[in-house]
Amino acid sequence: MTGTLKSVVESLIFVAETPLSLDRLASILEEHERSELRAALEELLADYDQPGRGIALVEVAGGYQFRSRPEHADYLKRLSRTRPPKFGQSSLETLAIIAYRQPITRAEIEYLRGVDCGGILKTLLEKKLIKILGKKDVPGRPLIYGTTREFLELFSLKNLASLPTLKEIQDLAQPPVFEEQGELPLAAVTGEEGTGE
Amino acid sequence: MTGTLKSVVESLIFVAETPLSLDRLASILEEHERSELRAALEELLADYDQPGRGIALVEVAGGYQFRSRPEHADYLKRLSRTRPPKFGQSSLETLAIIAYRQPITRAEIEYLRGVDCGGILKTLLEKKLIKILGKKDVPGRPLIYGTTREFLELFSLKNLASLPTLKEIQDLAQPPVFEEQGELPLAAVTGEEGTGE
Amino acid sequence: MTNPPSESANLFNDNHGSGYNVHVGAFEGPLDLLLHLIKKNEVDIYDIPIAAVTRQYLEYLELMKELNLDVAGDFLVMASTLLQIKSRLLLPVQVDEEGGEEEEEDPRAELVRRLIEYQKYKEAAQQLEVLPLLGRDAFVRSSELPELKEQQLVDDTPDVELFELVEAFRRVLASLPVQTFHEVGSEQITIADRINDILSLLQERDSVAFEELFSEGTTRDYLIATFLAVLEICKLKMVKLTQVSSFGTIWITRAVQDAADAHEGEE
Repeated sequence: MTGTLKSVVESLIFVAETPLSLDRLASILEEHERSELRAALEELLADYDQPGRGIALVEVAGGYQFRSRPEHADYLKRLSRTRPPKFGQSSLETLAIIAYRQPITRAEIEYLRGVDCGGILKTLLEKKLIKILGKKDVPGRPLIYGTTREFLELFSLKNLASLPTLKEIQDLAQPPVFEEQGELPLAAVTGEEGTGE
Repeated sequence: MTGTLKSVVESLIFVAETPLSLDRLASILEEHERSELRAALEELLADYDQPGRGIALVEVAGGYQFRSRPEHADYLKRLSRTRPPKFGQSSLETLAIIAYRQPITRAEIEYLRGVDCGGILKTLLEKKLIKILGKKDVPGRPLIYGTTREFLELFSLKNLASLPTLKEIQDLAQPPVFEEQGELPLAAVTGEEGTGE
Repeated sequence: MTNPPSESANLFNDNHGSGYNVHVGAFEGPLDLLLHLIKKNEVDIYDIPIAAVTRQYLEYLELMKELNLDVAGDFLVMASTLLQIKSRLLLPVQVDEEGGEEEEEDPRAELVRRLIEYQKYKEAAQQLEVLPLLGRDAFVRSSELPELKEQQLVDDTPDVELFELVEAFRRVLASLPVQTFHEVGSEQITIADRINDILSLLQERDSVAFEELFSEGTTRDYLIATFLAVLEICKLKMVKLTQVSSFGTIWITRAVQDAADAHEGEE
């Protein structure tokens, strides 16, 4: 019986978002006496106090919480050493514009996004997801950008032609129309902006 | 020495936000042989397999992760603020078809289910349970879909090979082909039309 | 409650008595309904009595209408498939002019294959549901660990999917004011430009969807120039237009495929 209670307490502490206090524990496990809960906690504390454990049960901020052992901090830092590209919305939007409209100049990207993109372009260049394709043959000869092989790898794409089109995604939202579809495909194009929420 | 390595591995798995694969472990702990790491993992798995533990070490989505024991779900629900994931029959059918038949196109899914699946596909994409794998090399180059790591995590699956074996309808003459697949101890569900929700 | 016609009340009678209509709408689709009818009639799936099953199927659709449920198009498609199979079974085997050598397949065969396949995945879906579901049966650590707060933890794979990329692009386009968006392509576009564009697209790929040619621009000039360009190169027999199914996508392919490309196009 105690074995089971201990195990329930263990999983509750493990899953809880914040340190779990005895009070909270008692309110979750109403069917048990506080003394039982305290005993289960004591046992757990002893279990996790064994040498060679990688997880510690600590009393913190009025409750109990599992933490990694401080002496392993160096190893844990290595977890974040090789961080893959993590995308914020603005990076993703910029990348999407370049992917779908390449070759494209910075001015064109900024026109579409309505904001300055210099910083994001630099980051994307550093991450090798985009590259400079050359200069555009217009006054000012602005740089033009396109996506890289690494971009394709990131999205597991064979080539640029495998990029899904906007239409293909939008078609998912609408059930196929049986009756009147056949006329001019122009309707599909103008309908594009309409569906935006 | 092994004691320490085991404890480092334990805290790494504990801290990582997604299942930690052996590959990733090996790249973090370069100074150790893979065989050592594997041994440490084996020991840990045995430790956590003891009766009366509230935390389980499970192999899921190609890595290792600590999870609460399913038998404690009722208690843990009292903690959790988020609503548990819930699936309608149509989402589950679509997911099952994609899981077993990937890579698969929308048309193929719809042929198998006999109904339009666009809306469901979009929802599953948004939930990151499926992803676009690219386009199929047939006329029209339709998008092809597959399941994600999140799908494996959600359904507590080690990998795609550990999906429950597909059962043939009735007792067909030929014996089941995938005899050695029996990793998951899941009793086959003999549901009638059991959509009872 | 509407009383279903007595005949159908018999047909749909099961353990639940005539309270069957509680289940109305519980079918996932026409295949699901058909499987139900086959089970209910306890007939061999390999020898479906099509006439009886078709009648019951249609009666069910009637019931759905009576209950003011939308009968989805998919159900109607299946109804016509059933009727077609039924009529083919009634017809004497025709002597085919083109291919007399092949044995006529049982008209029901494809339907049976689909039903068996569907049943397999329906059961697989039920098995998926009883797996320990994360967030329902099993939970992971959700606490923030103070010692690692400032560090972003790493995933095995980057946290971005192709779908998100497309969605991001859609967001950008959706946020554009329509008026200004039109100005983007306001430069003069000629039919010759578009002919060149299309032909160079066809250098890269074997086929291009008709719609795709219109996806780039939104100005009237652009659309018209593109359309006329397609007509022009068709007339010059430089490209071929094909459509696999009615109302399906129209495909534009080069009229003459390069020998070098031929192996790529093989199926």
